[in-house]
Amino acid sequence: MAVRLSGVVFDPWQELSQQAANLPKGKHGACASFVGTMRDFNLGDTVQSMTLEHYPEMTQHFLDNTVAAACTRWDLIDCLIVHRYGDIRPGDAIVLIAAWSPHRAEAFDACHFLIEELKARAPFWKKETTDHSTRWVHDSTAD
Amino acid sequence: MAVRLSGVVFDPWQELSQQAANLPKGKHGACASFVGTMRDFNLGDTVQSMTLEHYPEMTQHFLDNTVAAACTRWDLIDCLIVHRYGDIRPGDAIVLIAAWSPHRAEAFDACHFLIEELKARAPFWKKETTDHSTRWVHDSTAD
Amino acid sequence: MQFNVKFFASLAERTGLTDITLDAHQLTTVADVWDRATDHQSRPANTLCSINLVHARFEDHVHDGDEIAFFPPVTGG
Amino acid sequence: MQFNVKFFASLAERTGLTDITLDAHQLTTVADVWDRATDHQSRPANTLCSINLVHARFEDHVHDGDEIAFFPPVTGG
Repeated sequence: MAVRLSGVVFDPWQELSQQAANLPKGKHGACASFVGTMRDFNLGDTVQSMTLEHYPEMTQHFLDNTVAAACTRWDLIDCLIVHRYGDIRPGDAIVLIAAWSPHRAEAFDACHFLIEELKARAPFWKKETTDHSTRWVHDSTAD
Repeated sequence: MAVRLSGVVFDPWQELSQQAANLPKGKHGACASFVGTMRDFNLGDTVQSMTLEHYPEMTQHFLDNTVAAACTRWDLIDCLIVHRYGDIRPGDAIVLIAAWSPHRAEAFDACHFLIEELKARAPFWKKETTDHSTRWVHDSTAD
Repeated sequence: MQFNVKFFASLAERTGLTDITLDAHQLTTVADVWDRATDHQSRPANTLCSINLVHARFEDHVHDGDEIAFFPPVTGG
Repeated sequence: MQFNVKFFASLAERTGLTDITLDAHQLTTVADVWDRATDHQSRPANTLCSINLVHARFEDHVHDGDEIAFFPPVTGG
């Protein structure tokens, strides 16, 4: 189980590859993953860049607890969460979630649970710079 | 959109990485993916190896149509399906499904739809070699 | 009428057939093709079929030149 | 009683506060901490709070040494 906050660009596919390489072979039948990536548009405006502020100690604490909750609820072999903070450019990965399980439905459900909990409750705040302003994002739960 | 059948080992993370590298930056906010991997156990037995038979022309036709159906139903930027056939060893990736969308829910739903349709209807058949026999797998829909 | 008839997986083992060309007349449905191709072997209850690469039902009509396939429940992914 | 009080994102900009140590007595709830720390600035309706890194409610009781944080609705992921 790993939860990592990154202040620099990360490659989600390489993170997945590395995490999977450390798992025992033949035990997991399924890996469900989600990658959230910065778009260059929001609410009709072109977005140039974004700053992701967070509350580091609480973020880590919250995500660790959320992973632990997922592990009690589903039969999971491993979970991985990586989340960016700081200055972000369009195309950059913002978040990676992955869940490995013997079974498909459990991997899917756990991955979905983790990203929904993160979006709804993890203490991150996006401030985006558009062509004509800098603004705090008010709601990104559906993105 | 890509559907590929592979007779040799493939690296799902590298496939994802390559497919993502060809997408325009900043248009997709979400990628949901699923990787199915061969386990070394099933129904209480240790499985040594597996042969995946398929109906090549129908498999390709079915998966192409399923991707097309997903694209009419959800707002998708890209989809990728890779599926192994032939002789497979524990730990090998069997199937990779990925869906890229501007929005999280659409990526998740499309990925889920694609793997469920594939499991329920794509013409593949698993024959596994255990410690004491070779047998056709009768039902793997929940795995 | 001519049909290309295929059998997969456990059904190929059971019938002893894999890929045959069937020349036959008075065949109306997929079920008729099974009966003629297998010389009336019994058909397992869960057998599936396709016509020209598309899932079909045993009562569906067949036409000259069709590719008809028979297979057990699928177990991919 | 001493509290470590933090403000994040738009709330930090609005209050002009980020991270302060508050020495104060007769504070019972998180709401009391807000009032004292901000000198009774109005609190936006959707403001969230935490006690010692865990989501909390404004009526929750605070204790000496607690870290209390105030922040707007989250927008990560």
